[in-house]
Amino acid sequence: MNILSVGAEAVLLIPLCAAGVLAALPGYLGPARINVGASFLTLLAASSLLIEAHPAPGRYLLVDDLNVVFLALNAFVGFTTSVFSASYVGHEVETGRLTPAYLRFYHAMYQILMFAMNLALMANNIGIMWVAIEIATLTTVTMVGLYRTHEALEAAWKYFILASVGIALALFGTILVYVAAEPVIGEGLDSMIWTTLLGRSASFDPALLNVAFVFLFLGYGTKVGLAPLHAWLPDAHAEGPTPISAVLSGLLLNVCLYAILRFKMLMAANAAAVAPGPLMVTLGLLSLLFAAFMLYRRRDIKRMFAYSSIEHMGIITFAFGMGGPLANFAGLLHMAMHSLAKSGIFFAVGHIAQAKRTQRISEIGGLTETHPWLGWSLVLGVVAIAGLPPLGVFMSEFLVVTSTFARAPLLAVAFVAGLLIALGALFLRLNGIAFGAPRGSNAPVKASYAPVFAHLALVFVAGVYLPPPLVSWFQHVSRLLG
Amino acid sequence: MLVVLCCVAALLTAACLGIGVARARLGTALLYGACLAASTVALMAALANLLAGAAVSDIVLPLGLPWLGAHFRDDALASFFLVVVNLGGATASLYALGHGRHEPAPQRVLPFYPAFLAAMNLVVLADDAFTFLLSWEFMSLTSWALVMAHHREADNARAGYVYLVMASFGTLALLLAFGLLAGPGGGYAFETMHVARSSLVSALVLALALLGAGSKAGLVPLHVWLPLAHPAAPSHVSALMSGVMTKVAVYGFIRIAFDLLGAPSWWSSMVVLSLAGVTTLMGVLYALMQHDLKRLLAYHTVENIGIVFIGIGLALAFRADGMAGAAALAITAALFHVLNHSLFKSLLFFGAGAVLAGTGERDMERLGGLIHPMPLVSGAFLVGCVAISALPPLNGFVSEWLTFQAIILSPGLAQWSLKILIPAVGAVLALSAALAAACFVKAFGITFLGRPRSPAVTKAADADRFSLAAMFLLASFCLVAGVLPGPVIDALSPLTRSLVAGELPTQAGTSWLAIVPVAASRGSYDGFLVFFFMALSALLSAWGVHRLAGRSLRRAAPWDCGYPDPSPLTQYSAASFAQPIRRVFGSVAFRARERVTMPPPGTPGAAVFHLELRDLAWDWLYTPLSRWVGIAADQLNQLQFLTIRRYLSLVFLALVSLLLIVALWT
Amino acid sequence: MNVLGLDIAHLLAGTLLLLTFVLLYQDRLPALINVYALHALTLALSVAWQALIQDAPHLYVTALIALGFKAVIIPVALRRIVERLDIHRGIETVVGIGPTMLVGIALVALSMVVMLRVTGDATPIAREDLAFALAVVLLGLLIMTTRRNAVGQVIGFMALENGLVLAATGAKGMPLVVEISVAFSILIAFIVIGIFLFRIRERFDTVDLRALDQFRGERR
Amino acid sequence: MLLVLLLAPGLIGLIRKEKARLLRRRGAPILQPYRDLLRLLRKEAVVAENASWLFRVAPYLIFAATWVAAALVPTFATGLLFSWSADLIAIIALLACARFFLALAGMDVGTSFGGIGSSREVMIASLAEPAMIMIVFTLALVAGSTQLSTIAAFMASPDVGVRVSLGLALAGLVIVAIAENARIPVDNPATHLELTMVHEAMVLEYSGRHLALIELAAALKLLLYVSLIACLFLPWGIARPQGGAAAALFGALAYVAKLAAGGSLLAVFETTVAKMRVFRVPQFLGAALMLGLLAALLQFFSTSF
Repeated sequence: MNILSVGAEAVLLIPLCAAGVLAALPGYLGPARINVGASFLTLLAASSLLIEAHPAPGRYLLVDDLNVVFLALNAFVGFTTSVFSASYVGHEVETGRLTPAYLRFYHAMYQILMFAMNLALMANNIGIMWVAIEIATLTTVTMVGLYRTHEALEAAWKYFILASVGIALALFGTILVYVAAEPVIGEGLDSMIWTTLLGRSASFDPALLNVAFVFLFLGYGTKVGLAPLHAWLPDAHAEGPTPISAVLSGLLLNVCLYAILRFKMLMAANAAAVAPGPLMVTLGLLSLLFAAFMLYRRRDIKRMFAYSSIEHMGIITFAFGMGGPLANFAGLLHMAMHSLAKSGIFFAVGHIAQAKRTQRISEIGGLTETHPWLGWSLVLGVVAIAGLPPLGVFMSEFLVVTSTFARAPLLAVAFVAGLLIALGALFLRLNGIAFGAPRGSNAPVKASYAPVFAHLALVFVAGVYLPPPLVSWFQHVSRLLG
Repeated sequence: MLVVLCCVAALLTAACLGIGVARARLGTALLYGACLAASTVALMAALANLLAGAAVSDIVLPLGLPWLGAHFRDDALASFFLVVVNLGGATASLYALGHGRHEPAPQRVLPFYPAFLAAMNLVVLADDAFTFLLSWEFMSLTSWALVMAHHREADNARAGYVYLVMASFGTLALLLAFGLLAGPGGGYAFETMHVARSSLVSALVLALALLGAGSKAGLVPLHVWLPLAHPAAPSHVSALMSGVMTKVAVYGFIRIAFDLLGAPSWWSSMVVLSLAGVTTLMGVLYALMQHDLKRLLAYHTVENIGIVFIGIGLALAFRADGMAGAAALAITAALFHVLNHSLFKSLLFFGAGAVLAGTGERDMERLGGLIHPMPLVSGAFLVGCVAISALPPLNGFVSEWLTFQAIILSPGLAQWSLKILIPAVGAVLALSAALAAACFVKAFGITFLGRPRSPAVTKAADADRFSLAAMFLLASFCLVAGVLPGPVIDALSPLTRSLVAGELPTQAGTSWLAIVPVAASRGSYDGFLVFFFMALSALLSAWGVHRLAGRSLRRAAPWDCGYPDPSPLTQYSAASFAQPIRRVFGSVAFRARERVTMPPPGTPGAAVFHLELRDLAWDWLYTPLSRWVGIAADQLNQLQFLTIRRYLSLVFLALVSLLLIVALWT
Repeated sequence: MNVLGLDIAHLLAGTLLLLTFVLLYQDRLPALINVYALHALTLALSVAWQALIQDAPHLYVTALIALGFKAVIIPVALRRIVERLDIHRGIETVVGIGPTMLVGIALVALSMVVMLRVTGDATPIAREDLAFALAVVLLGLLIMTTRRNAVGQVIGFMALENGLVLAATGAKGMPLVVEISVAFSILIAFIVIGIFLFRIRERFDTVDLRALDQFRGERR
Repeated sequence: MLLVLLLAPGLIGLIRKEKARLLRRRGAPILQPYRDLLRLLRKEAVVAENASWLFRVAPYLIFAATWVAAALVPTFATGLLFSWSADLIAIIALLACARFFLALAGMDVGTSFGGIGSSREVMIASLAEPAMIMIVFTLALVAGSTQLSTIAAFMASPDVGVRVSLGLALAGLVIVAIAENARIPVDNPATHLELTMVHEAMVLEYSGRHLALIELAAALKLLLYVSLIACLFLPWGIARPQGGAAAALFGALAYVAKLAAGGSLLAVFETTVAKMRVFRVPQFLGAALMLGLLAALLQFFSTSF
């Protein structure tokens, strides 16, 4: 394949090599450090992409306004998560929940996951994108089952089966897109190159595109976790190691949503095809309301935040479904904000669960007194994902609601109701967790706060100030999204 | 304008410092000192701007929405509310300089208090929808954190929860309102919102604004959070929330209804007026039934907000009929009452805080006779009571008098329904004024007069000098605003000009400092002369009596019609004091149920008196709502426990149905 | 030649669909596995035939994979599993065979309607194959959702995946088909090993509520 | 101002005399109240141990507020010097101010009777005041002003005509006046029977000069209401400011006559009705409130005919 740009290649190659090295190394302290280092190098490479002008798209890879942001985000969250996981894993080894043998596997898989997600983001070829997402799925499946408890295996298995079906559907959709493109563009690889497809999709067969989009939406949507395809998500988040929950919520869901967006662009570029908007709006709203109600009955803290991830994926899908420059901008912003905030929350939750030695909400209480830093960062995180200012999520929700209400009042009202219900549930639980009389052990915990604070700080800054380049990229993409 | 923004920045930095210095020994004094300074500077700036005729100035900062920026604007309305906000902020900070020492958990108060002040300033200054809502919700958030300061008590945690949910409800309502105002194009800047709209749209916006601002200000039935949250916070914060934050909510409504929205149709004023009437009456009735001092004050906030909204509703009605002068009178009354209420409600909450700090009690049934250990506090509190009961010569009376004057202009209206409604609202206003007097006789009498009902009282002492300074400052303001209302009204005239395009006759020239809202023949009031005559005749009579009758005085045991009882339990308690009024209104207003269980004759044992009061808003609105949510959650929750095969069938069904849709689409 | 080729391709695809119906109909494990072997064989043939008429040699690889891996290894492995875990030979289906068949027919009709809307400029082979493939995919899903037994569901999934490969090969000159089929083989291997390792014959899907309370999410 | 001060006890005495006569007693001379006040003034004041400064300040405040209010009511001439400094609403508010302090004083010593008195007093007031305000509304809507002298002038002028609402207002005003002045049937000024007394219960602890001031304030209040009714509903003979001394003299005579008539009517009324239970008072006053509201509404329909 042709060299796209050093940075782009590096973003892919560094994790791959690191995975090889880590698979070979024993122990956990060294590999953890290498893991951090590799992620840091990836972050550097990705940030170089932010600075340099986008290289011309190649046959397999491309860097454009849409994915450059998410590449950077990926690398950043990947890095912070690796930092977090170093201390987290250390604690797990001390308590004996994990053995070094598993850790070797864990670190290698972590890097492979990074590689796969970066590949999926950079792929200029819908086939490669599909393959990458499948790899990402398989790696996460293995990591969800890492603890080998009954619940973990159950969760991993559920995840595996549903994801495989989703993948199959997505593949069928991909084939359909190829079939639609092949008469126009001609046989062979060209009909799978995304940039070419986007250029010519106006003359594709609309009926075929519709069917294709149905399959792609359901296929990738399963991995986005939209209700009613969400079933794997809560358990996978709850039972796996917390760094993986953070990566799942923060990155993998985004990557799959990104895939859907790519195909939505194709649909948007074809006038005769059915507009995917209503479909996305319906499922988005459904997920939002469903997750909002589900939040009330959660007893496991990680599962609760997993449901809130479903809720936010619903919000984002709703936004893109509404379309229009404002809503699309809001959707992109919300993707970024949510992945930062949610992974930050999972960092905090991981340490909380370690400090309190339980994930049951009923056994955690008064955190702001026993562990002030953890407690307040959890409060801040919940405030962030509940969409309260001055944090970034508020801006995106503001844009979604205001731009929707003028066009579809009833939808906006339902949407707002969903937001309110979800907020009520989140703070009902937060009252018990962070405030009130302390429950559970108040033993000090060796936690790495830097990642949490970094994420929350970014969300906060984005809430009041967005850097102009980001804005211009997003605006360009939202025009493409139609 | 710039000055105020700098003060806001200073406050925000102070908030950040607050995290650090909270544990330090001098941290409290340091931080509140900073807040005092910043608020005072901002107050002076805003006051100067207001008195100088309210020059309009605006600033755009590269924050907030990237393509819009954060717009800030300072006009007459903003300046007035800046004065209210920062006056409250300054006095609260002064009070907290002393009162803050009693704070058990300063690290939970100090970081949020300055942020709260800053947020309120920002709301008033904001000039685009995003900045407005951001500051608005930030205000709720910081105040929520302050309510949660004493989170150990279960009640406080619940209060904070209810408060935050209601606040977000209000914000979302406002969000929808601004969505309508901005239109699909997203014209979020306020100056782009002044466009003609269909009457339906403007009615919808007004309703949403009423929901949004009303839930913050505490209009019935959106008031439920208020009596829970305000008492839960530390007292100086309660004063801010009750005295100032509700006013910011009023500002939000005025800004939307009078400035952004063109001219809503007359019947929208009917909605506002009837809601306001209900709020006024229910607020004061609930207050009468309370015997927690701070909760009583909180319910009174509900009542006063109702009075303010009566003025606003009148102004809407008059403006819709093009009666500029009357509208000016009504809005002046409303704004004057905003100022007054912020003054005496802060004063009263300070007093309650002093009592709480001195005795550790909020329950009036365990207080009494405090006038002896804390004479100064009780003096200031008495002034507040007289003011809030709308008694001359203090300020509360002036604004209610103006409201009455506005009501009397109602026959000029064209619509019969308004002609009928407004006198009824007037009756409600009069009734609530009388009830308020009754309520504060109770509040002061039970708390400060009589004999101590619990040992907690005896060890009480007068408050520290900072608290007293703040309280007497406010008390003097109450007196000045009551005796010299003319200058205040003149200061308000730029607002009325900008809001309803009309203004009152300027009061500066009237003889003997009287105020003449419409014309001397229609009615005038001279606070100065009334005060002067009262003082004069009181002194005269005192002098005369002492000259004629000498000043011999003898202390003796209370007579009490022949058989005084030494036990303080024989005094009238708060509940028994309110009992006649409860008999009159209670059974309807809040399903009051009294049960007395007498022990059978001959058996020793106390008779038990049980009283049950219900808040109808809870019974009819909120409890069912929460029940429905719970039921829905339970139903959906079963989806968590399906088997993989069933989940697969969900996917399968989704796929098939979508394919069907695609097949049948074209 | 072209017409004949088209017909034969059509014939093979039809056979695949027919065999899928047989899978849907079967309610005994060993027979089910045998039928699946036949299913895979037919797939191999049709892929090979596509390779011939599109003269795309790389498709032969796919055909070989289908033949060797799916038609031989997997069935053998499954039989081993059935014996090892002595899974009950009969498969309890959720709904009776009759209704299932009716639903299946409805699905076939649906896929026809959906695919034949596609306007002609896509090549006819592609259209026919896609219609059949879609039908197979849907039937595979139907099998997965109506079988209570792990092995039954796996077979449903593999039928679905055969449908995918059929579609992929049907699409003229589509690249990466080999890679995709390889990837899927890995996936299936994972599943089969999973069944074998984790002994999840009842955790895969169970009617035992106690097991539910134990493992489905929160009721720990 | 001094005039009302002088006349007030006389009115009380007159009413007592009338009542006594109606009960076929000789009754105390009309000047008796003056003597009582003087004696009370000379007696030393006995104050309970735990009485606070408020207890001793209250009488002067009560007296002052009532006196100012009474002085603002045009008695025999409109357009008094400072009559514009407070309108009808302000007068009501001044009376409310006096009552506020009276009720507080009643609770100061912390005896059970004081509590009873204050609690009942504020309950009565909370109904009487709005009724009064509604009556004011009616008058203001009719006369287009809340300024007493303006209203009086308007009522005296021929263009007032006969109105239903004015009749209703008058009835309401009478009820309010009875309730506010603690007369039968709402309260009994002549009893210390514990369970029935309201006003007396509040002032139970007072003695000496304090009691004198409070009694005088009560008398002033009664006078105020009578002269209010007089100047609002039978304003004939009230002297115009431009009218000379003769008019003023005639006005004064008419005023005294009105007072006497009002007092005797009150006496007759009190002797004919019986004291009602405390918890029937709300209905009594509720009627007044309804009358006021009705009057305020009716005046839209029954413009002069």
